[in-house]
Amino acid sequence: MRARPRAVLAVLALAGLAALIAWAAGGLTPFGTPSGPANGVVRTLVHERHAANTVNGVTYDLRGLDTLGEELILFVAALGSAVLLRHGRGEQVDERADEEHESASARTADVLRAAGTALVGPLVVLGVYVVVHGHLSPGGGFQGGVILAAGLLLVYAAGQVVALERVEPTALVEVADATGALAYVLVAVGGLVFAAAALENFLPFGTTGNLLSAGTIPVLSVAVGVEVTGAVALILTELLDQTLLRGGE
Amino acid sequence: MTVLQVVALAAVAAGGTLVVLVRDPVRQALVASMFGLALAILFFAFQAPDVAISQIVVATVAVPVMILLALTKLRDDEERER
Amino acid sequence: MAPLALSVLVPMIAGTALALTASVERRRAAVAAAIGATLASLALLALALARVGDGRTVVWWGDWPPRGRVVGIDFAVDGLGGGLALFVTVLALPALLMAGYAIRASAQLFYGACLIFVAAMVGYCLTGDLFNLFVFFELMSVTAYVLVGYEVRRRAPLEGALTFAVTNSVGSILLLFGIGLLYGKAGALNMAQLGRALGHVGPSGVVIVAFAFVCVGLLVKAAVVPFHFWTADAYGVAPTPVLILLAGVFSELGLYGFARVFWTVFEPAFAAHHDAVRAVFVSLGVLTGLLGAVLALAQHHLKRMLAFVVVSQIGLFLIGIGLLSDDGLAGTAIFLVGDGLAKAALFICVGVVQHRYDGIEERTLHGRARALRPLGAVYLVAALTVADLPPFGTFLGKALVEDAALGAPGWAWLPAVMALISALAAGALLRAGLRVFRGVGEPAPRDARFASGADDEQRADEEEDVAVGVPTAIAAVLVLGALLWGLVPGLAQSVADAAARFTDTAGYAAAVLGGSAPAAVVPHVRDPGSTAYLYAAATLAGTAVVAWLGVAGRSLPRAAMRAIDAVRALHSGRPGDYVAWTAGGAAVLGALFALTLR
Amino acid sequence: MTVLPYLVAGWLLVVGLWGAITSRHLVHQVVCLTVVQSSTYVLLLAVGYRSGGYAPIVSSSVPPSSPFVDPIVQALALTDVVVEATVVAVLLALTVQAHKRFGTADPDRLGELSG
Repeated sequence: MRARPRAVLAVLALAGLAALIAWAAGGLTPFGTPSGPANGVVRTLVHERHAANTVNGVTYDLRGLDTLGEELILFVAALGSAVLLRHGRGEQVDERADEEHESASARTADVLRAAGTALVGPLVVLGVYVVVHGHLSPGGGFQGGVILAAGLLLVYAAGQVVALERVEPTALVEVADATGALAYVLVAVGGLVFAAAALENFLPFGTTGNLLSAGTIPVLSVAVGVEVTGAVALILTELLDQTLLRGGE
Repeated sequence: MTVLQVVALAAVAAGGTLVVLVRDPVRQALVASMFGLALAILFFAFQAPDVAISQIVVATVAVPVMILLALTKLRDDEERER
Repeated sequence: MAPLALSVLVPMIAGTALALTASVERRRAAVAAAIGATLASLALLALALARVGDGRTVVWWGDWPPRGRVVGIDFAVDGLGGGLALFVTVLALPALLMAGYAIRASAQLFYGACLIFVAAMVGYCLTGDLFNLFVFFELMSVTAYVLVGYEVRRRAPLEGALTFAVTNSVGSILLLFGIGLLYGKAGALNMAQLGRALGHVGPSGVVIVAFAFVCVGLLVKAAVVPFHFWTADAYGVAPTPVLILLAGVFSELGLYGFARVFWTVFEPAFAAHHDAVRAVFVSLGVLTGLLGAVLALAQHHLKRMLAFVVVSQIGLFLIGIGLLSDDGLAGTAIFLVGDGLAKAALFICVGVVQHRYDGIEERTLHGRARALRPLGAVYLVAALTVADLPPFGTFLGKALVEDAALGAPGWAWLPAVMALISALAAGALLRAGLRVFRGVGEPAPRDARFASGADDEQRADEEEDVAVGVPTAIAAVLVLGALLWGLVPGLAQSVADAAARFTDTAGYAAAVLGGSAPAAVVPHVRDPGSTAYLYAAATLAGTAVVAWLGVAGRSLPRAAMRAIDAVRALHSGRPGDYVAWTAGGAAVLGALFALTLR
Repeated sequence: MTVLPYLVAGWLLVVGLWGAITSRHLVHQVVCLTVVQSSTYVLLLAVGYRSGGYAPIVSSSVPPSSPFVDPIVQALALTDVVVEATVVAVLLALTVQAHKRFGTADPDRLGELSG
């Protein structure tokens, strides 16, 4: 379609959608009066799972199957983008590659050095803390994992490419990505082995508020943390290779 | 409904509109991370700290970096073609 | 619990493990592991289905059974859901076998992704929770984006994957928005619980809009007009093994989701409006079928032609489901399996020809595949299977749908239209097959649209040494399966029983939430009668005529051609256009519901 | 006033779609899709909010008996945020490759497959 007829179609369509949503909004329960079982769920999780942060109680226990699927989405997306980006490496390594390499790395470093290499240490500490305390305070595997990945990326980006190249960063994060995902699935199977149902919380629940409480919830949170760290770091490093290493060699 | 919620909602609505209207991808990436921040504040106002934190790490760290890296890559390719 | 849960978890374990060990690529081991995991999942599903028998199996993940209100996520399995999951694992086997021939780079990751894809589709068929359905829906979508774009060395796959991903993301966002509306209204995500709640709410604005958005999300996946635009782009370029799953069952899963969600969640709210719902979806089915068939006829790019055949068949399935009757649903289920096997075989045949002769256009391939006699034979039989050839499974299924249509007041004309759709679509297949494998008649006209995509004539006589034997055998087995599927004794009646349970909303809710419900009335289905054979004969005759006119180089009158070209021009390969059409379709569907469902 | 959050969610959906439809740059289009996606977070969290409710995290100062906002929608929104990030990643990877091959990031100039 040309731009104009497309715009016309879009205006009509979106006006219709807006009207529909407005109509629906009128029929929803007024803001501030949820129809979900909010308190029931909170009590269930606190009393039966000793999970202080009931959001992660829902994420890693009540609706752990959703999180399993979500984690695999991230897993596939990370490996997929890695494969997509790797294809066609070494396509356009021309004689100007080196000089371009420098300009490119300099440019990319500008983008990222801004964040400051100094942040790496604090970031890693913060990330680990957020991952392991997910069942007690806001945070958890996903949030902490992204923080850790950001830390890794800073190391990788802030000039030390060479240092990390030696330890094959992409291979490492790929392994982390897969390990986390596999660990989650295995814990799900553990429920079948050690208890009645897949994904059943089969570890002792401890006392609410302790670091070692809520059974498998923190375990799954850590698995997700590892997986997310690997996945996000994998995506970012592959994109970085595209720019720093010109997708060459 | 609290004042903070109303303000945050307004900021989110405006931010989303701005993200769409800014056509230059690089600028848009920055506006988008501002929009992500506004969303995070709204989520705090909705008593959803977990979502707010993940929104912060995703919308102000992960996604913008991905986008800027992708844009750098596109620009390099175009430079090579010239 | 165990078999159902493991049928999803085993492929996940194998898939992640394959990725974990991807750096030490062992192709043979990877194939073995992938096929082993799929077989295990298949066996587990068969076991679970045997236990389901003529009832339902409900299992709760994390051992969170309902306590007054649902807190956990359940798998609620009945004959149709479990059967479709089983069919997914069956089709995965030829896909994995073909991957050995089609995939060059990082094969081990490809097998891993395929296993996750299978797990996602199985879970999607089994789950009883609406948000969990969305999660598996999204998992299979994202995996499909990756698999479609996997062979990124060629330009086209990228573009196909892009339009595919953009359009489908919009669809799944609408689906999720609809789920959010439902949760806001009813405070539940479990389908059975939602159904009971909406029964009290009735057809209010929220429910109607939510229904529209949820349908759009699922119909985008199913490639129903006007949400179908991405199909030709994605299916036209995806690697053959992926196409076996995409064309065989992926699109159909969108329709399954629609049927499942309607019969569990929305039916209680719209119990008084079956006629309106039937009118909307049967009309959509007719539109989809006709448009897909005509566009298939207009195509000379073999894979895109097959893609439009897929769209036309989706239209036929939607007719069967949209009739909202047990026998219509049962017929569709049987039809879908036979047809899926045939389409998988067709994509294998085309894939072999494409790789061996390095061309995909009817014109440049004219008569060049004469040497591949067995493959040509398989292709032609498969094409006739699509054209309702007795006693293949497609014939049995369609016969049931025809009975359902003749039984529904006001829809007695449907079988004729269905015959027309099948004749046009299968005619296109037969025409292309006769030209490519037999060199019959005129070469196809040059297609200006494919200036850049066209095969270059210089290499026209060069043959790549591509394995033919095994793919031919696989395709032959698939077609044989479609034949045997139609000969299973008592198939029609047992599937009809399953369909009766599938549409038994109260019984489903009782099985999941407890409580009691009146036993479902199981329809007694007859074996295909004389009318069915009549329609089949008409379809086959029509197919032959269409194919003959095609190879004879006859084309429609100018006006018609211009109209068709205009429609083809809408398939512009531009994601922006496709999103616009999706939004427009959503608005129209919502408006239709708002007018008819109150 | 009591429907404002729902309307904001609807607005994000509509305006994001407008951007995705009219976009002339693939990366821009991807970012517009994230705006569309964000509408679902706002809707989910809004329908789960209870006036004066606490965040669903119990502590010595917030006993389990106090009123809470719905933790379920927050878990759904978490999942949703991850999904967005991953879809963005895949789309960007495809965009980079498409640009490599087509030499353009304009979605309207990828017209190789048509008809």
